[in-house]
Amino acid sequence: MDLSFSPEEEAFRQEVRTWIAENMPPHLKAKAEHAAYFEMPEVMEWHKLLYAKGWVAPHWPKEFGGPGFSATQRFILGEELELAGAPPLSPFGLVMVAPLIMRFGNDAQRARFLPKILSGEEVWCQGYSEPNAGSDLASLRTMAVDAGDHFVVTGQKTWTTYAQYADWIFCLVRTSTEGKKQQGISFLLVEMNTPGVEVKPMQTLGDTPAFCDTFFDNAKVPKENLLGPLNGGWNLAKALLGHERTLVAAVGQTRRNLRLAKRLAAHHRGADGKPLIEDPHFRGKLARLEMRLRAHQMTNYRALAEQQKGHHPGPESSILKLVGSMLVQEADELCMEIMGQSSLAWHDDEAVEPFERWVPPTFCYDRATTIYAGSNEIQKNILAKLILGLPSA
Amino acid sequence: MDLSFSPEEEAFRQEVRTWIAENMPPHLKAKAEHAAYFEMPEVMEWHKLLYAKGWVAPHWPKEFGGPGFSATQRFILGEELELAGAPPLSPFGLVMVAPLIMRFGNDAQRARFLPKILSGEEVWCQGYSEPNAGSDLASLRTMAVDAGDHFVVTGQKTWTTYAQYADWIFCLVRTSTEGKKQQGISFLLVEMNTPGVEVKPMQTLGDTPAFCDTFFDNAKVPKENLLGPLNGGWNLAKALLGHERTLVAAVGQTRRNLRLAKRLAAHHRGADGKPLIEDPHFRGKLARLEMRLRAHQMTNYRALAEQQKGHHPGPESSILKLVGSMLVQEADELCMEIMGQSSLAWHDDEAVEPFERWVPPTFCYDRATTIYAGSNEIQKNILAKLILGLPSA
Amino acid sequence: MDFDLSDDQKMLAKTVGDFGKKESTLERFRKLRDADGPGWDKATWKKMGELGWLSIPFPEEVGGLGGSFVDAGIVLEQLGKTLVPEPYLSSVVLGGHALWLGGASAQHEKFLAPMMEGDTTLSLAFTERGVRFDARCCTTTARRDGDGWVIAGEKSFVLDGHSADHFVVAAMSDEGMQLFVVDAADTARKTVRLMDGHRAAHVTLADVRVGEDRRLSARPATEVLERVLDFGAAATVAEGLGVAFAMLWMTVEYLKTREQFDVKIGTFQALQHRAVDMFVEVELLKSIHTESAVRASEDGEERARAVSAAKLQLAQGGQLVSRQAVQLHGGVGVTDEHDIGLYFKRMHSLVTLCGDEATHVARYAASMDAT
Amino acid sequence: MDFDLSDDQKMLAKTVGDFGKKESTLERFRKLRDADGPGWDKATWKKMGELGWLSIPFPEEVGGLGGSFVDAGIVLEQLGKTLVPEPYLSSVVLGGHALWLGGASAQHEKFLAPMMEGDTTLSLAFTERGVRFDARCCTTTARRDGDGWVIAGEKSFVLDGHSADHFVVAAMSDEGMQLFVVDAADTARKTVRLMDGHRAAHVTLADVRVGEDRRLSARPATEVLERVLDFGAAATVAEGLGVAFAMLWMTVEYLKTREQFDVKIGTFQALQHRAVDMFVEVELLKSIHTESAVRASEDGEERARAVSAAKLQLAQGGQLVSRQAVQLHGGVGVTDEHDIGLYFKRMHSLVTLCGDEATHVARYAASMDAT
Repeated sequence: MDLSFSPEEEAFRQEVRTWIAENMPPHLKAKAEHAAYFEMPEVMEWHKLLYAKGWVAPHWPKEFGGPGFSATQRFILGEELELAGAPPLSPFGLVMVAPLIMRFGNDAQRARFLPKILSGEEVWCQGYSEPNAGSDLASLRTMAVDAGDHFVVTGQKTWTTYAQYADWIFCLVRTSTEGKKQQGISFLLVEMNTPGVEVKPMQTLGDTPAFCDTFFDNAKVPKENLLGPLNGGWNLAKALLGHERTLVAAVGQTRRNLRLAKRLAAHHRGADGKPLIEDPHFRGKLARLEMRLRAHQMTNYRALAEQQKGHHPGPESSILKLVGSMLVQEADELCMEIMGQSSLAWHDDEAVEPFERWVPPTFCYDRATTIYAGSNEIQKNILAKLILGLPSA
Repeated sequence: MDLSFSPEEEAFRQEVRTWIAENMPPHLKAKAEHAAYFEMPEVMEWHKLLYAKGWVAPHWPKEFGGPGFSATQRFILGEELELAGAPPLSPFGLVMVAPLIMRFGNDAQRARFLPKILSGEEVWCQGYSEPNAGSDLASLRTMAVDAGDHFVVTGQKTWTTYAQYADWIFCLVRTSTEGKKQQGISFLLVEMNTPGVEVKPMQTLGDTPAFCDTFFDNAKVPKENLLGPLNGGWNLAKALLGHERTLVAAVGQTRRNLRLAKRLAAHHRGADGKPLIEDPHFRGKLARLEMRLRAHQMTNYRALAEQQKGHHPGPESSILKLVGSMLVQEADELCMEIMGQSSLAWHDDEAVEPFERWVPPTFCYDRATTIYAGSNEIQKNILAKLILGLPSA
Repeated sequence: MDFDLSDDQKMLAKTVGDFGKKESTLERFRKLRDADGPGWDKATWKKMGELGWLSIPFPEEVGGLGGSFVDAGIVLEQLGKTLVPEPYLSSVVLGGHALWLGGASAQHEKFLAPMMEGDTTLSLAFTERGVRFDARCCTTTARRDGDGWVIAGEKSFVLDGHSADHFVVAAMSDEGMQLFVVDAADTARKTVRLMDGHRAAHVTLADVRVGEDRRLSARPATEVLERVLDFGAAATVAEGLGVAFAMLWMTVEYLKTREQFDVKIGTFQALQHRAVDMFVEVELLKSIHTESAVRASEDGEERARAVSAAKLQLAQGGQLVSRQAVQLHGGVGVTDEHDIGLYFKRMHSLVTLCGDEATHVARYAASMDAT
Repeated sequence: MDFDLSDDQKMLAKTVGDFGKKESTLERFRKLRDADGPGWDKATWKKMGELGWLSIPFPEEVGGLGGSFVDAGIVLEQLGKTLVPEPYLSSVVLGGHALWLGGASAQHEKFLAPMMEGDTTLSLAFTERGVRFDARCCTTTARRDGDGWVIAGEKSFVLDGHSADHFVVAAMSDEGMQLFVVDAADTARKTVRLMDGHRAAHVTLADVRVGEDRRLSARPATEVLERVLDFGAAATVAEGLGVAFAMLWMTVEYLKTREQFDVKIGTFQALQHRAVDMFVEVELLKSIHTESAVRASEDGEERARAVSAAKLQLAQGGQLVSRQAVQLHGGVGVTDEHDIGLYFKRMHSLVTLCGDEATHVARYAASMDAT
């Protein structure tokens, strides 16, 4: 048993840290400093810088342009990026659809899509949920009707995050109403500028325009854009859900939040005039969060060590999602509490210090962490069934 | 709206307080002082003193020997008794079976049973749960077979608390296997010295001999001991469950626990040599408990005011059980935490101060508060269905 | 002991509740929130004045209806249910009570009366940048100047200060803390948009001159502030009860209608029990709100204890309700389009205003009986 | 980074686990608990010595097997699963490590070697009545007397002190804190029964004379105590992990077999999610236990931080598991007949020993980086 990183790994960490310090543009650094929300153009600017360095897709195999990193290197890179507050890359292309294209796509599809995902030339979004198919994804109703050399797609997708910036959307669509509802689903790649595709952005609780509804009205989609077998889309969806869970341990995000909480606690003073970080109550709260985070971080390392050995993340990775999302929210709540009445300000650069400005919107937006990527209730159902072996009703 | 007690009510409170001070025997006072466990003979000794005063059954109608108290007087009497740490009377006769005998019994049954319940001459216990019928009470299997002028009873009852001291047990028994399982249940009164009735006490987690199993092996029970209609016992059971819930708000018990916690916190010192009650962390914990208790107490007063107006406690009284049991456990846990390593001692009068001696067994035994009288999970099911109107699966 | 509202109080609750349902819906709130205006409107305020809602908690000798703070609590609870945006908390409870308790009759007539009629609004300017919830920490100064005073300093997060006609300003003088009525026109102010859609102001007092007739001297200013902030805290609980109540039943309704996996999601036991947890907290909040509303007008330590206990329940129970309500709504709960988030944001403000959880627990702990 | 046990360690875990399952079941624990004897037995201790479990964490130069504290953690975790009552925590971890770190080779030979062989047991006598978890608060005194020392004072709750052959006693001298090896025969002791079925002793040292050869002076006593108490705290976490693991799976098994309302109660979603909450806490405990077991042997602040974080997780997560396990068992869970309560009681001890939640949070907070 050995909890330390090897000298090579530590050297790699240093290399990453230095590279970020030297290559992150000043306007992005300023935003990172204040934990601000990054607009999609900024995200893509950063994507292209990482692409140039060869680090944009650390988990991709070498044959498709990945850097051939070990699991630990991937982890270190991710952690350093999070800690630096770098813009979080859009996962829809790099992390979500690309591995499916590698695994289920044909050579033409691989050649068509992967290079542009890597370079950032084409931006992707995800068309899964529908107004009446959220946790119960298999109830989706967006229809793709066979019309010879193309499908005609009609329906509505919701939570198509950043669809307004996307060039492509990957969708689960219904191609058959026979059999179990999971059986008639196919996985389709749709170009956003297809006639009949319309995007309606909506604001989140944090007032960021992240969410969208995407409507399909008799949109023609060439059959070559079918990924995997016809009516076989559910297997692709399941493969992807496992991926998603390991994305959300959010250790770096919580560590950054905790750092922000300490900074806020050094800034705000209690009735006795002392900074709150010297107040036993708030200091105790900060300590508890840091201690719990430590346990979570070790759980994340354990999962990493398993992946390092080539094991695929199993259902127990749901724990990372459950605990990570909880800690993110706890950290947000603590920041808000420390800010006191300043936490009431909304997007106001003058009313509060610049580094406080994004705390309230983040607090609001992060309520989504226990909901998205499979709500925490769904994760618990999965663990109850697959790990504890509890019987179904 | 008026939150104060009337001058008459305050005078009654003073009368009760004085009477307890003057009439509680010294050996019971000594135990009360140390929050000790009362043996059943001590409980009955106290019962007889209250009986002589006319206060043993404050909720009984005057015609059966009750004192004709208002709901508020009943509450005040109960609260003062709890605060004084007086032995908690056995509820099985006075609170549980007696109201059923009044409501469902015939005149002969009333004349036979009620006076001796009141005087404490006969002690009762409850035969409801069975090893495989706990939360799901209607699944009970103890059979009472019709044999002319008597029933022959065979089966096993569990959690027959204090059965080893009881002269009588009231039982739910199966008299028919037809129809829904609730329909074949009858309510039977059984003398404990009936041949074939056997009691096996078992220890609780607190090492008190409160729990028993009671076995019936072809016990002959005269038909005159059937309470209410044959196969109509389920209605009696339901009437009783409502009663039970309002018993368990435990405001007095938690206030006494909190007082004990403060005493412990004044006794135990932290690393800085100061009593823990001056330590911000522990003082804050005590304050939080007292503040939450305050909200619970007001909820209890609200229920009381409703009863005062003659309204029967509805399903919302489940809240009193849920919150009361939680607060009892929180207070126990806080006492244990304050005691530090002294909390490891078990029934040891010399290792710790006398007033600390019962804290660990009480902490253990009180795990039952969230389980007995309808587990908290069952209470939540009731509230979800009857108050929130949520649909059944 | 009697927890029933009087017939008049029941009528008041019904009238205010109906007003919210019919005339001040969430749609209205949303429009006012998103518009460039002050976030509320004068005609509605005037109407509230005419209906007596603004004068009800004040005694008849100052021109009020002679009700009690319990009545103000009734109004606030009902206003909370549909997030009515008019400045009741800031103007009636904070500014109004400061004027009532601190002022003499000429001041009542001049400043309190028009507010009670709905012609003006008042704001209490007591919070300053970087100070947590302690009104005694005050860097704004007042010095005697001839037969008047000169006030200098900055007040931040003055609730509804962007639209107030008069401020009651707390300032420190050589003779201790003072309260003054200052015309908004004599100050420089900047509107601050708040998370919950309300507005506040940062108010700069650059050597503002006021006469002695603007000083509230009927009672010591520290005593007035202490009492007014307890009224304010009790008011946040009253409104918070309305907010929590609305969130609970909106969520229950959602559980009864939303389907997933071919069943109503309200059939899932884990969600049922979560909804019950919310219900339990709302009931506890209702109980302790009653005590805090009744005791808010009392003298002595029990007032502060009841109010602080109520604020703790708002912070713990109210926030449990608020967070679970969003969670149980799933994805739609975190969009600005859905109404549940409006309540979520308001709950955060109410928990924070007039002293947050840590502040009230510390205050209670300090005054707690040691036995 | 590598979380895998070595092959030897896997074998050790299996051997100890099998021993618990076959030779030291809960039934054995119960018998020893209820009997009048010491609560454990010498033959089993001797066997543990022969198997090397008592010597595994000590270096070869003091006669140990040259393993690490991680190995002791493996043993403790497995012993926890069936509540093996032998004094591993008190004798190997507390007493043994104090002797190892504080002692010179003659002392290792004389006192540590026979303990490692299972012939004797050691107890660390550092706690005193009325003192919370701070070994530095010490009223027991040691004064020089000729070429030896005289020790006077009382130690309370000395774990397994009722049956120990030697005590390592902390005492305050003019020259600061000292540790001495004292023969149990030279003290007066009274057995204290503990809630969890174990025993401790109150030990009176009435002017006990010992030679200078009994003083542990290889390192400063305060440093030894600090390190040993961190080993002890990490040990409670290791054993606590075994206890929590056993409770989790015993409860899951109960949910799968117990029927009510004609179904397995494990089909109820509210109970499923509760069981998942337990599982999550056990996994977090496993993670942070690993860190604390590894770092317990390190120098520097990170050792204390990792150990304190692990104790917090035991206090929060371990107790959540313990309380929910009883709750999910319903009525049988609160009888002494059922085994789940045995674990419940042991968990309380482990949470408390070597510093409870408040103590470790305060320690962590004091050393926490401010940025």
